[in-house]
Amino acid sequence: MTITDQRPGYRYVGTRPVRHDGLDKVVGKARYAADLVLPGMLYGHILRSPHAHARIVAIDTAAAEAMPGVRAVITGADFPELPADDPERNTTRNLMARDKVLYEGHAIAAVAATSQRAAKAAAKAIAVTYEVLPHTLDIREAMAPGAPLLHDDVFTTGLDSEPSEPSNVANRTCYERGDIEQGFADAAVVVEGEFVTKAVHQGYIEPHACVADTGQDGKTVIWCSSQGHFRVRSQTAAMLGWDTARIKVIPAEIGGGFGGKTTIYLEPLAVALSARAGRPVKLVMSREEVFRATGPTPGSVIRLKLGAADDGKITAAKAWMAYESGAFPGPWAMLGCMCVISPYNVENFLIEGYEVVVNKPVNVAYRAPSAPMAAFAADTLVDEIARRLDMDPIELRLLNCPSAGDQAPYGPKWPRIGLRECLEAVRDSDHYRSEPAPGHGRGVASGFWFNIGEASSATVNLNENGTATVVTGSPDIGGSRASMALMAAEELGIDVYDIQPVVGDTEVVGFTDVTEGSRATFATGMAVVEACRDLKRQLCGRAAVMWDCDSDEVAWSDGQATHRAGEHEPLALAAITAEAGRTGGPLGATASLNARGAGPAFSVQVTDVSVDEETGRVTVERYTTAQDAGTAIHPDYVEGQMQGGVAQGIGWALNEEYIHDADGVMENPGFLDYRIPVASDLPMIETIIVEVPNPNHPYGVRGVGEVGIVPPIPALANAVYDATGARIRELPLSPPRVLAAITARNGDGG
Amino acid sequence: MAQVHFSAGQRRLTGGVAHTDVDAATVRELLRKLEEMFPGIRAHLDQTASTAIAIDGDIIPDPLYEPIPADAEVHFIAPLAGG
Amino acid sequence: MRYAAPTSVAEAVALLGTEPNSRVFAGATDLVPQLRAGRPEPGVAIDLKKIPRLTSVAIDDGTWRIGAAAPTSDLTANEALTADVPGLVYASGLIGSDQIQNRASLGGNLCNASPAADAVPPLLVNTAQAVVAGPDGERTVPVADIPTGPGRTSLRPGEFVVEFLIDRPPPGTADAYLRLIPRTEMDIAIVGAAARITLDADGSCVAAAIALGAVAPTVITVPAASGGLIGQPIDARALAAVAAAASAAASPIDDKRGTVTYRRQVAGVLAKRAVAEAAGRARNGDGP
Amino acid sequence: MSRTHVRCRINGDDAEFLCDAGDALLDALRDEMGLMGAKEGCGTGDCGACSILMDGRLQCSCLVFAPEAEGSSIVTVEGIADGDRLHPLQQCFLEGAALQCGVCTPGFLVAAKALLDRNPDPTETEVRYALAGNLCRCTGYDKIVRSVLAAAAVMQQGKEEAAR
Repeated sequence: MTITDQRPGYRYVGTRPVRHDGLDKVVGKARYAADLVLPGMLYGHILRSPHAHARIVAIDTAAAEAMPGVRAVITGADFPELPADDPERNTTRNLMARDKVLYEGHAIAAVAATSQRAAKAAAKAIAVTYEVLPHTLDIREAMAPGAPLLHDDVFTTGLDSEPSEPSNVANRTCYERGDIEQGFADAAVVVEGEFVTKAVHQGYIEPHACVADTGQDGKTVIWCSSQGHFRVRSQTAAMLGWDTARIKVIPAEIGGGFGGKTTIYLEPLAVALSARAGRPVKLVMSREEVFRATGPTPGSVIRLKLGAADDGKITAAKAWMAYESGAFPGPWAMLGCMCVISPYNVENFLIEGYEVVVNKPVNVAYRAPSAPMAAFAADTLVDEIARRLDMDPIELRLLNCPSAGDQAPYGPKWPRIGLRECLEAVRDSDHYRSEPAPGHGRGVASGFWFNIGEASSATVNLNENGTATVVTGSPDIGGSRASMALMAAEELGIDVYDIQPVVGDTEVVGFTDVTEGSRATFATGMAVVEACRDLKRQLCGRAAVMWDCDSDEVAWSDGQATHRAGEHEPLALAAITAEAGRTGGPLGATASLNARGAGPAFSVQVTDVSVDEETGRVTVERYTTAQDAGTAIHPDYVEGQMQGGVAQGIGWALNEEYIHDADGVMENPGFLDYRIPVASDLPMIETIIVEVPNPNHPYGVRGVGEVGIVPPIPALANAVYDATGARIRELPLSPPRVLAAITARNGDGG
Repeated sequence: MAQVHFSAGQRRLTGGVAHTDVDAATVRELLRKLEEMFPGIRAHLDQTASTAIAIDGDIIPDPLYEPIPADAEVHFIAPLAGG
Repeated sequence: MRYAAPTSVAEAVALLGTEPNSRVFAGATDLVPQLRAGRPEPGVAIDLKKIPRLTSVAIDDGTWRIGAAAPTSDLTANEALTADVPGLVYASGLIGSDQIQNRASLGGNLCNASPAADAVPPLLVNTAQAVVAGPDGERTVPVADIPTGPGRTSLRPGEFVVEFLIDRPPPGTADAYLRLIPRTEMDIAIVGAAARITLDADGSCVAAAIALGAVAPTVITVPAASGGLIGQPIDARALAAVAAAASAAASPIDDKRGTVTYRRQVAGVLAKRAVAEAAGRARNGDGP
Repeated sequence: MSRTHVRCRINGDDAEFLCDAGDALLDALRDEMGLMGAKEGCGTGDCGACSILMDGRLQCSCLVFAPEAEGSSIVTVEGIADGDRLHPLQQCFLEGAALQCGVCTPGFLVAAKALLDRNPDPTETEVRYALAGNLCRCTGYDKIVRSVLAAAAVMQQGKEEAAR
C-alpha cells in the first residue's frame, strides 16, 4: 500500500525492476571480500586479548616468527602513534592495542602465514604478558566514584567547572528549553521511569574481510567489505602514516553493514602484513571475532519524566540519558538527547546526556544509532499517559505532533516532515482498525531519525550504443544501485536496463562519504541526477551540431532531442551517441556535491503480540509499519529497508543482548546464543510507504534506511503491557524477564 | 543579522545567553565575532572539529565557509552519525 | 587429524582401540563448534555414519532399534516410529535446523552429555536402552546411566553407542516432549520436559514417567511428580501437583540461558503441559 | 602430513580435491574447487549461509568434514539453475526482491530447494520453519518467504501444464 502526498507522473521512478546486481547474487557469482583469491596469497590471523582490561607488560613474537609458513608478524609497535588531538587516534588504538587492552577481544598482534592453520597456530605461539586490571562493564558502575578507570587522559567535558580528575564519563551534553518546573506544575499527569538496555550487535551475516596486496612500489590495493571505501582509504592511511595516494580501495560486494562497517578493523593490519611479507594477505574474521571485537551499539540507562495536561498535551520532559561508548568515547548520548522527544512538541524540557566508557568493544553506529533506546523510554511513557488519560495512543501523538516550522528539541525548525501522515496512515490502516484477537495485546510507537547528506560523487558515461554506465562511490548495501539506475533512467529517458550502475573504486570515481545515515539514494542520487542533467545539456548541444542549428533551439524530452520549431525529426539518445565521435567526442559527465537538506525520517508502527503467561514467551502476531520515504524510488527496496529495520528492532526488543561473565568475557559470541530473529519468529511485516516529498531532492527522496528500527522496542513493550498488564523497562523482553514481571504484577495484586 | 541560538551546554560559555543577533556573512565570520563576544567559545565549538551547524533548519556538517543568509536562524549542533 | 570411516562396528572398535587419541562422531554438529572454539583436534575422527547398523531405524520383534548415528530427519520421516513414540520423534525434530537434522543423531545428542539435550528426556521416559560396543564386546545399559554430568559419560575408553532399544509402548500409552526456548527454532532448551503416560479404559493413569532437561547436571527423572499420578485421572488437580513436584525436583543453575528461578518455575509448567499432552494422546489413541 | 584425496560429484560433474582431514567441506568447496557461492557466516551451523545438498540432503557445509564428501553427490547454489535457465526459486527471488546484501541468498536458495523438493506446496508456516536455519539480517524474511511461496506456485503450475 502506498499513500502519496503529491506525485508527478514518473516513468521509471516508483517502479520495481529486478535489480541489476541481482543475477550474480542468485547464482552465487557475486564476489564478496572473502571470495577473493590472489596468487601467492597469505592468510592472516589476529591474536586478541582474553582479558577485559589489562596492561600489556610484554609481547614476545619470536617463537611465532620462527614457525613454518609464517611470513610476517606485527604488533601495535608497528603502527605510528597519533597525536592526542588526531581524530583517528582512538581508531588506531582500537585497531591494535598499545599499552593496555581495553576489552576482551582487543587486537594485540597479527600474523600472516601460508595457510590459515599456520597463521592460527603462530598467533597462539605469541607470548603476551599481561597485568590484569579491574574492569567495568556497567554504565552506572563505571560512572561511580572509584570505578576502574579506562583512560587517564579522559576528563569529562561539558561540565559547569573543569574537572581535575580523569573519569569514565567523557562528556556531558545538555538541551534545555522553557521552564520545566512550570511545565510539570501545569501537568495533570506525570509519568516517569528508568529504562535499561544492553549492548546489541548489528549482526550482519558477512564477517569483516579484506585482502591487501602491497607492491614493491610501496602502493597497496585493498579489496574489502565496507560501507565506505573512501573512509577505509583515509583511515588506513592515517593508521599507517601513509600518503593516501599509495592506497587504492576496491569495494567488494558487502554482506550487510547496518552501521557496523562504517569504520575499519582489518585493512591497515592486512596492508602492514602484506608490506612486510611482500605478498597479498587475506584477513577474514570469524563470527566470534565479529562479536568480540567489532562494534555493538551501546547499552544505555535512561531516566525520563513526562508531564501532560488533561487534554493530552505534553507540558514538560526531563531526561537523564547515559550511553555506553565501549572502550573509547563516542557521540551516542548526544544523539540520544537529540532524538528522545523529537516526535513530540514539548515547550519545556531539560535533557542531559552522558557518554560513558566501559570495557567493551568500541561502539559503532547501528541503524539510527541511539534513537531506539531513547524511543523505548519516550514512547513507553507516552503510552502510559494515553492510558492514564484514557486516550487513543495515536490521537495523543497527533495532538503533540510537530510539523514544518515548529522548533525541534535539538534546535532548528522542522522542515516539511511526514510524522502526521504516518500517524494517520497507521490510524487508518486495516491493522489498527481491526480489534486485536482475544488475548493479544497491541502496542503503538513512533520514531524519528535525522538522515544525513554528506559528500557524494557520480560519473555517468554514455556508451556508443545509447546505453549508460553510472559510476558512484556509494557501496550498495540494500539495493541502491537499482535506485541510481532508476533515477538516471528517469532523467535520460532510456530504459532502466540500458543503464549499468556500478560502484567505483577510489581511483575511478570522486570522493564519496560512507553509505550511512540513510544517505545513498538521497545524496548520491542527487549527484547522479546532476550528472544526468549535465549530459542532457551536452546531448542537446550534439543534436544541434547534427542539425546544424543553435543549441537553444533544442530541447530534451522523453529520451530524445527535439527541435523546438519542429524542423527536424527528434533524435533518440542512441542516435546522438552513435555520432558522438564526429560531434565532439565521448559523452560523459561527473557531479560531486555536498548534499544538503536530507529530510528527517519518521516511522509509526503497530504490533499485536501474544504472551504465554506461564513461561513469559512473547510471540509477535502481527506487525504494521508506516514510514515517510519522501518518494520511493524503488518501492521493493524501500519496503525491504522498512521490514529489515523492524525485524532488527524486534530482535533487539525480545532476545538480543551482550552477556558477559564476571571476568568481562563475552559469553554468547555466536548466533546460537546471540539470538537474532529467525524466519519462524516473525510474521509478515506489513508496510505502508508514506510519501511526503522532500523539497530538497529532485525526486523528493528522504533516506529510508534507518528509522524503521526506532519504534519496535517501545511498540513491543507497550503491546506486552497491553497483553499482560506488566510494564517492563529493561531489555530484552526475554521469557525470564517477562515472566518475572508477570509474577511481580500478580504479587502486586494485579 | 543572523539569529544565533545556543544549546544549554553552549550557554555555559555565553554567560547564559540563549540567543544573540550577529551580523555575519559566513560561518567563519560568525565564529570570529562570537569569539569576540564570548571568549573561549570558538575552542568549544571547534572541540570536535566536526561541529555541525543548522542554518534555517538545514544541517551542514563542517560548515566553516558556509554563507549565512540575512536573518537566518543558526544553531550549533552535534555532529551526526548514522548507520 | 585423520579421518576414518569404518563400515562395521568391529572395525570401529578396532580403530578406537589402536588409536589412542581418537574420537567417534556422527553429525559432528557439536564436535565442529568445539574444535573451532579451540578444543584440540583428535588424532583420528571416526565417522560412524558409514556403518549400516548405526544408521538404520527398524522395529524388530516389538522393539525399536534406532541406530545411534541415524540423522534425526530419518526419525521424523518414519511414520511408524512417530506413531509409537511421538514425543521422542518430536524432540528429535527439535535438535537444530533442517540442516542440522540431516546430521544430528540420538547418539550424539546423548553422548555430548548436555543436560539440555532434547532427545534425552523422552529416551528416559521411554526407558530406552543403549547398546554399547567396546573392546570387551557389546553391553546393553539404560540410557539413564550414560550421562554423568555436563560433557561427561559413563562410557569406558574405546566404547561408543551403537543403537537404542525402545520397546513398543503398550496400548493406552503415549509420550510428549516440550521445551522452552526464547526463539522458535535454533536455540538450546532453557528447560525441557518429557512425559509418558499410560491410561486405562476409564482414563485413569496406570503408569507414568516424567523427565526434565536443563535443570540439573544431567537429565533427571522425577518419580515424585509421576508417582502421584498413578490411579488418578489426569485432571487440573493432578497437573498442579505434577507442576509443583517438578519445580521442587529441579535444581538448576544460573547461566547465560536462564536463571534458577525461571528454570524452576518453567520446569513445573512444562512438566504439567507434557503430561497433559501425553495423556491427551493416550486418550485419543494417538499412541500405538 | 599428507593430504586426503577426495572424489565426488559436484553440480553434476566429477570432481576431486585434496584436503586436510579436519577441513570443513565448505573450505574445500571454496578454496579447492573455487565454488564461492556457499559463504561462511558463522562456521558453527547456526546461520545456514554455507548450505549445500549432499546426496539430496540439506547440510551446513561448515559442519561436514571434507573427507566425508568421498563418493557423494553435492549440489551448491552454482548448480541449481538448469544451464542458463534459472531455477524458479532464483527467478522468484529476483522478482520478489528477496535479497538485499545477498550474502545469505545462496544458502536460502539451497535450503528452499530442499524444502520444495520434499514438499512442493508448503504453507507459509512450513516455509518459515524450513528456513529457520538460515539467517537473514537485511529483509526481515518477508520477501524471502513470499518468494519461496511464489516459486512453489510457479513449479506447481509448470507441473500441471506438463501433465496436460
